[in-house]
Amino acid sequence: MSARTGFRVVGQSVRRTDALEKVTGRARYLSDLELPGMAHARLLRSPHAHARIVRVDVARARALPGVHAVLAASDLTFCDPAYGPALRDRPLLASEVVRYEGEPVVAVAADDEATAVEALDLVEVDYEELPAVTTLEDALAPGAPLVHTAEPLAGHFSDLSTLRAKPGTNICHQFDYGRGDVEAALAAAHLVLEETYTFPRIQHYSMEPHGAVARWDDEGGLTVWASTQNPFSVRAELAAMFALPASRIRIAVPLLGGGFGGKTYAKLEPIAAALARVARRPVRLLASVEDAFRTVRRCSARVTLRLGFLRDGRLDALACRADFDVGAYADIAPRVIQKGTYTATGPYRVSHVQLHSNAVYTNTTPGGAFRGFGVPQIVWGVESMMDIAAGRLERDPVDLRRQNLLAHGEEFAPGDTPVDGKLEESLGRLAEAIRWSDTVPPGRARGIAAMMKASVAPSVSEAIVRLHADGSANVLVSTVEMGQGARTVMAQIAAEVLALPLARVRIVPPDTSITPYDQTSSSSRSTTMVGRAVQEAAEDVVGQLRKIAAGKLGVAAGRLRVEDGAVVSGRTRLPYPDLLDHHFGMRGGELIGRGVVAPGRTAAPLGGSTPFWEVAMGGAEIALDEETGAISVEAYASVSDVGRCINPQQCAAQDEGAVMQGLGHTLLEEMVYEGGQLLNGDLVGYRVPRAGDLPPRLQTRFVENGDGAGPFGAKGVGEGGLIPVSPAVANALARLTGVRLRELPLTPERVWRALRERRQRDATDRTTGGPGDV
Amino acid sequence: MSARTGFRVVGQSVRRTDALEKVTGRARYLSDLELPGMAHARLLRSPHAHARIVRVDVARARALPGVHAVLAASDLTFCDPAYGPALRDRPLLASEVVRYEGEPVVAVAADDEATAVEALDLVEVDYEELPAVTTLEDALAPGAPLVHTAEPLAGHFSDLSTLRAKPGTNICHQFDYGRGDVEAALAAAHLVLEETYTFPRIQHYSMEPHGAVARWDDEGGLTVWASTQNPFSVRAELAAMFALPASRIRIAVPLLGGGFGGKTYAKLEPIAAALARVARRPVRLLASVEDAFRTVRRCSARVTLRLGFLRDGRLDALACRADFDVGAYADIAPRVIQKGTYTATGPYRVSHVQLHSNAVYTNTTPGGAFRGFGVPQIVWGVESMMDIAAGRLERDPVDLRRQNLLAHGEEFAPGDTPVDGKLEESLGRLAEAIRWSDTVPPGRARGIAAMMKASVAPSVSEAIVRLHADGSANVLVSTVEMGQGARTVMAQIAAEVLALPLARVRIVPPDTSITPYDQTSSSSRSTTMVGRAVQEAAEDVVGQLRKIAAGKLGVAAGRLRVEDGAVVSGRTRLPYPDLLDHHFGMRGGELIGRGVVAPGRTAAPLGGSTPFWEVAMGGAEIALDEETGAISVEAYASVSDVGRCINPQQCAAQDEGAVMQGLGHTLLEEMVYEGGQLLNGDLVGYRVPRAGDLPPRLQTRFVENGDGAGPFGAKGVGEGGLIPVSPAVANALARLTGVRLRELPLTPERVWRALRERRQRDATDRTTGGPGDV
Amino acid sequence: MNVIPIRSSSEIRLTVNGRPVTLEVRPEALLLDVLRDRLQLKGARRSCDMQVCGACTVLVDGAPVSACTYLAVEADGREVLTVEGLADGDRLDPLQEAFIEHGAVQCGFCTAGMLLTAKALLAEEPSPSPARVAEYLRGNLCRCTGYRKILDAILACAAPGGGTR
Amino acid sequence: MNVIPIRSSSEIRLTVNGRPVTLEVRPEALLLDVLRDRLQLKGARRSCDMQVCGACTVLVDGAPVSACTYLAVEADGREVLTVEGLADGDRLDPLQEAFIEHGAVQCGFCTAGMLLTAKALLAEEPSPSPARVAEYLRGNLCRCTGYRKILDAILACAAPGGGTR
Repeated sequence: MSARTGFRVVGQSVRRTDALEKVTGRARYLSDLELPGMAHARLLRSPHAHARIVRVDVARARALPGVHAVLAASDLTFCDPAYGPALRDRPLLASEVVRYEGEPVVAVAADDEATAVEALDLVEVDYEELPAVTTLEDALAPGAPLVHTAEPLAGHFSDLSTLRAKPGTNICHQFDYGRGDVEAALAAAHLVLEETYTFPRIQHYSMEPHGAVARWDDEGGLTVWASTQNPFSVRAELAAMFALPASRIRIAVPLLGGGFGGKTYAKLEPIAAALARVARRPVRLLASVEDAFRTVRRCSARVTLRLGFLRDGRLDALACRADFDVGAYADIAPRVIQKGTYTATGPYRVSHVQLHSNAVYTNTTPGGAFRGFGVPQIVWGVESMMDIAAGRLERDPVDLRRQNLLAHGEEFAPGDTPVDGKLEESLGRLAEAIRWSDTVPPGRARGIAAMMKASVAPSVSEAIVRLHADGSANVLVSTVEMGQGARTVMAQIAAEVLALPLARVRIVPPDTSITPYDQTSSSSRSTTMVGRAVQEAAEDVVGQLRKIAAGKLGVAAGRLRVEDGAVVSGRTRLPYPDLLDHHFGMRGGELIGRGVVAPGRTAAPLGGSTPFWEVAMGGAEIALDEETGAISVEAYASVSDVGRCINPQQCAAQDEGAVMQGLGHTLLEEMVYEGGQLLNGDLVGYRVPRAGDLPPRLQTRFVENGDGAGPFGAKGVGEGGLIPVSPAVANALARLTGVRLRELPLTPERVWRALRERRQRDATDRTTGGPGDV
Repeated sequence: MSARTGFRVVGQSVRRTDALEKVTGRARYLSDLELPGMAHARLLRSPHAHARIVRVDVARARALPGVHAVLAASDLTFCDPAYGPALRDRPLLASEVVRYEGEPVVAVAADDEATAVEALDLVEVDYEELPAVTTLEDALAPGAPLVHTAEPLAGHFSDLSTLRAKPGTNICHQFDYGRGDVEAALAAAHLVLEETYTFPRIQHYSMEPHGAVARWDDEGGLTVWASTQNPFSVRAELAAMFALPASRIRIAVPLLGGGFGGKTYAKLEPIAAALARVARRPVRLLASVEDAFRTVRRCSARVTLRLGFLRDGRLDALACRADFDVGAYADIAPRVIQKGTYTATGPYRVSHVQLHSNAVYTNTTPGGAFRGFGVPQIVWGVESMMDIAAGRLERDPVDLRRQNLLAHGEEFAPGDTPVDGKLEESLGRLAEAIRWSDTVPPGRARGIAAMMKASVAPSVSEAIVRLHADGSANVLVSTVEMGQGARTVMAQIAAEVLALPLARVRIVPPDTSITPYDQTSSSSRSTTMVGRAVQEAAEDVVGQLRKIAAGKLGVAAGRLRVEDGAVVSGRTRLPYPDLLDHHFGMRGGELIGRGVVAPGRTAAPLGGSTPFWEVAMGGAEIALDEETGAISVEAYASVSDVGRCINPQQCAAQDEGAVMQGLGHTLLEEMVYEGGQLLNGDLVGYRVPRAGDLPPRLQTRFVENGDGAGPFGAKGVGEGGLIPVSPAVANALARLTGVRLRELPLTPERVWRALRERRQRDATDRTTGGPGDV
Repeated sequence: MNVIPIRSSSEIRLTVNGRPVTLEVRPEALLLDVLRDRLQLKGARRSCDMQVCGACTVLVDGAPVSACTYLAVEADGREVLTVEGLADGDRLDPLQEAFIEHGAVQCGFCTAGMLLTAKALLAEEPSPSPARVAEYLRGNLCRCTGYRKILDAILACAAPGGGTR
Repeated sequence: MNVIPIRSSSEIRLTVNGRPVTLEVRPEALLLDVLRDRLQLKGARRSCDMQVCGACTVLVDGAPVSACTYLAVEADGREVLTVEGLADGDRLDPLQEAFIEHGAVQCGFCTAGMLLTAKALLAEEPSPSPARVAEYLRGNLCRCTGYRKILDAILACAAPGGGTR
């Protein structure tokens, strides 16, 4: 037991429960699943960004030996082909119109992949090209071609059922929030900044692409093994599409090879299910990485911000107008834009706020959830401007931020959860970690940034804990293990409460027919929400144990505690197996504990109060190759307030990964379109960080005050660390060079061009004496 | 809704939920399971009934390409190879000694079955034969060779932990029970009968032989897919053998192709698990029918009974001494002998009782559980003697039985459950069904028999019911579907309580890592015990629904009822999905209901009070081919008191099947040994009933007073119908011919010989005037 | 997929449930294994391995055979019907409907063989007597149902005019 | 098992994780598919299909190759090591131990490739500098860990005397 925390398993960097199977190659992922008689599927994708489908002829493909199903939109008479979590705007296969390059048009299932490919070669599709919009500018231009002409149906989220589209435009949803009087406050402000920042389209690139294996049974039920982060959402989609009760759909989730938000909500599952129905056999549909680029991406954005500061440095007003490019189908983007925009004020106290954002359709890969969920796009601008303001106000950037931080317990917005961390402590730890006060080596500069992010609300997580006759336990939860280590954390929580060794607790993999409801493995919510459900279910079991022991010993249950697999009263130890034998009158019965965490709806602006605030701050120390414009991040420090680390090593691993992924979109990554065509939709053209891109010094630190809403005072981590990276690096670049870039990624070419412009302007300034924009 | 019962789904002969998959061939059984990389196993079995293993050489087998594991007893250093539910007397593979013909000695796993067979051909085993005992007479003879020389360890049943072996003999367990003073009562009786009956070794012959597929994972856990009726017992065995916590063992059970008791307790699972451990890949071990004959059988028995009647016909005293031949290993036979013997007094009120039985080892296939669990062996004698007594007392057999029946509510034995059925009603229905009072056609005769059987106690069943956001439900129970229709019945119970259509309820298949504890799918207990757990769990959900609705409507929960998927209050209908949305503040959460049925230990003679009494009576009308001795059963009527039929068609199906299986051991079946060799260990030599053996008239009737301990007043059915068959047929034969056989099966040869003896004796009697024994 | 050493094998062409199939099979390969392992038609089941139980019954050119002892090469050029081919898409064969309706299915292990044997019988004799049905089923064992409901189901599908016993 | 039409194919003999294997393979068969589908060695994973990501890395005669683009016939006569062959029975390779100990495993999809590449590196250069390790891993992507813990794990297995950057 740790003397520091009083915990035995919690707070320890125990080995991941899946580590051994992963290092031995015996871990099993979706693509390893083989079912007897399984057919293999392939998709024919649209070569055009926007086109009318004039003719689809699948006759020759269907006649090919070894082909079990060929589906085009017109064949989907046995289901409702419309789906989508926020708007049911997406067809299972493109019908009449294709809306982006890479949209699935025809699906084939055959004996093997080679036959499926051969069949697709025999499919003939004639298109009539239509004008496409691939940028926010084009999409929002008056009279722009419309990506969707009909009004889409609401999806399965009741809180998004009042999505406000703007008919006759490409805007499929708008979000508005305000308090105070922004215009008046800006008019009265000492300093007003107005700037526009853009954030690129980013590919998740989880190393495992999407996949689904579907099988229908003769009880009319459907089983889908899916690489999904939220099996219950997939279940809801399939239930609606195939008119099945939820109880007859089983979504089973194996280990995921990464997710990062890209595996939230139905992706390939509907197509696999439809193919399996027609093929009358199991069908496996595995995406390639190139398919992934055409499945989902991060929403790009153009964000115009106005910040008004009082003379003393107080941030008094913030106005944000953000356009998010959500691609051809809305996916969960309506929620992305509202959640991302909602926290535009970050960890700061701002009296006057006006937020408006639009979700804008374009003829590109659909945009959806991605680690950070809309927040990085906004924080990129806000945190850049905090540094600009510090410059204009002649304040130290750390100091200016500290002045504006929300206090512990202060309301973020009326009705929402009060701040649950100590933001000043995070900032202080960050300044210390990045050596803010130390002299910067020559040729280097440092920059910092901060963020605060809400988790999804309302939200529900449930758990069942089964204590067996021998005193070992199974935990039934629907948390998806996608690399983040959730199963290990849940095992630690259960082991702690049950006073059992970790090895005696086993987490059952998610399966909607079995493991209880959990909304989603995303939004950094699992440790807090599922963790609490596990804690509650385990406590339910402990309560039963104490009651049994109390009856046996004739003492009050309240006087009993659990310790090392036994209920203890003074010197009397009653091991669980003995108590269960006593209770059931035999060796065999089990105790079942139940945990339901469901905070419900509130008066908070988004309809539910965030279960916790994810707080992260980052600091970068960079160098620059002025010849090439290449930025090298020499040191990076990340600080997250996690309340308490359930598993310190895994917390560090989350933030290290988050920082590197943040460095990806900061320095390297961008999906590039030209004329509606994705130019770099593979890993040769799209460069993600490599080992060589790792900053020589990368530190992660954690604030642990035990004040999180999760079990043992923990709360979520995983997304936050990614978010400050871009502004921290850009702020360092500005401090190093005076150059301020407002477009990501900060590629050598962009930096080099900006440096050249700067030099040219400096030259002009030297002539004219005008001020340089910092 | 049925006007008669007030129920909507319960009491209806709904279609089996698995019917469609079974008639389309898409139902999946263990042998259909294919895992990637799976190896196939075969066993080398002993050719001797009793021998010392002098040498085992597996070197050449191991060297054969494609062989992944070859195991002999000496290789089992990584586990505790001793197992057995009652006594841990059985080695995973024979070590030093083989104890019956067909005992597994060497196990091989290879790429395919052909290679495995080839490998077994390369194994060399030298034996030194030992004297064998294959009959009760031999085994019980003074100085008989001992099947086991060491004292075996207790198994995992705490109630059998005090098994009383008789050291230095082949008796591995004795059961004693008595009340009153039998000897005095017999001495005082008006009529005393003493007879000895024998019951043969019977093979279950479920059409699907045993099978197991085992796979180890890198979390140190073991998964076994097993054709087992009690996965939790298999889990307990494997946990002990491989020193694993129960939570790291997963026993998953597919559909079973029949069970009949033959698939209770670990059979092939330990060998498959050991092979998979060494082969480092999944291993499938499928038995053949010939293997099944060498795996388990019904215990044969020799039962000596003494019955004492008062002058008025009252059965005043019963003494029973039974020797059960349990074969080479005890399996669950110790429990078989005690439960079978315990109800020797049947449905009758007997004041003076003395019961004693022995479980006797022999060098034959181990004896275990078989539909009826020791009761048929005893009832065969008792019910034959009831008819003999009727003859001697000049009473009608129905009438004599009626006189002695226990009354409703009367204690069977001090401390045990009072009689829960109306026995007179059963007897009356039987007499009516078999037309007892009608004139018998020429050349025919009728006979009846009755029985009452306890179910296992104490016993535990648990259930979880999950009501999903859309108002459909999953039920988690560990009931094994082996043909009896348990899944359908559980779905009916849940649908009834939840007020949902059957199609919206789905039962999850058993998996010990997931579905909650259930002791066993046997002992006719599932409808009563698991059914009650399901009912309780569903009521728990309904209670939550009513509470949510009460809060919403502001009325008392007690005033609300559920109807057609909604909570109803007057004219207000609140559909479940709306209530769940309201409760969780979103669409998604689920209600989890829990049901735990655990009556615990009692002062009853066997340590627990039976949860219900299974009551069945049978009547046969037979004809006889006097030339051949062949009995033909022209009509058979079976009456069971089931409290209430949850699914009348399935109840009838249970009893029709039970009767036919009873006719098997009555007329046809017997495993024949000669010199320790099983002569008819396959379906050519061992004849089971065919369609042509079906009595032209076969009726099943049910007493339904709603007084069962199960849900809606139901109780168990399934075993009872089999038990009266033998004495009913033998009683009919005695009434037809005057010939009384005391040995089963009533083969033509035996009948013919008895008829011939009878004729010879009659001839003698006519000369001497002595009485014939009826 | 496991590695199959290719020794001597020959090509057979047969029709399975109406679809032409071409396969390389070894001379000793049993039809049951080919159906189950190579064509994934698991409806025919292995039980007794000696033509007694009927769990592996399939129809070859309309006649019931025990696939457990029938060489795959013997099926060359023939039509094989398995239980998977009984239904026409989602429309069940009347025998399948009748088996469900009469509760003639319990564990289901015998069901495929029962259905196919009954199919052959009714094709031969549309109106068999109950005794004839029972006799025709002599090669198909069932250990669950006691046969009563199976006979009822089959007789329900017989053309009117079937004799009584 | 599906029916494989046998067209032109050739026999290859190779050693996989120390065991000799003989296979008939088609000329276009990729080593990755042979390992995964025919030998059931699923540790090498398919991801980018273009030799960028390294998820499919295996060692052929000790050198890391991308099995996703390596023809099976090229492996004829060679020794292939996959992640399944790293451990010696239950005794893990020190790299495997170090990956677990340092928390260098998250989703695990890159892990096999990382381990094998590191194995090759340490065989070539027992004491690489951190920068050399990072450079050697250029063909092995990881999207979860940020590489820090992977480098730590590999460096922990390097012989003493490895230079710093």
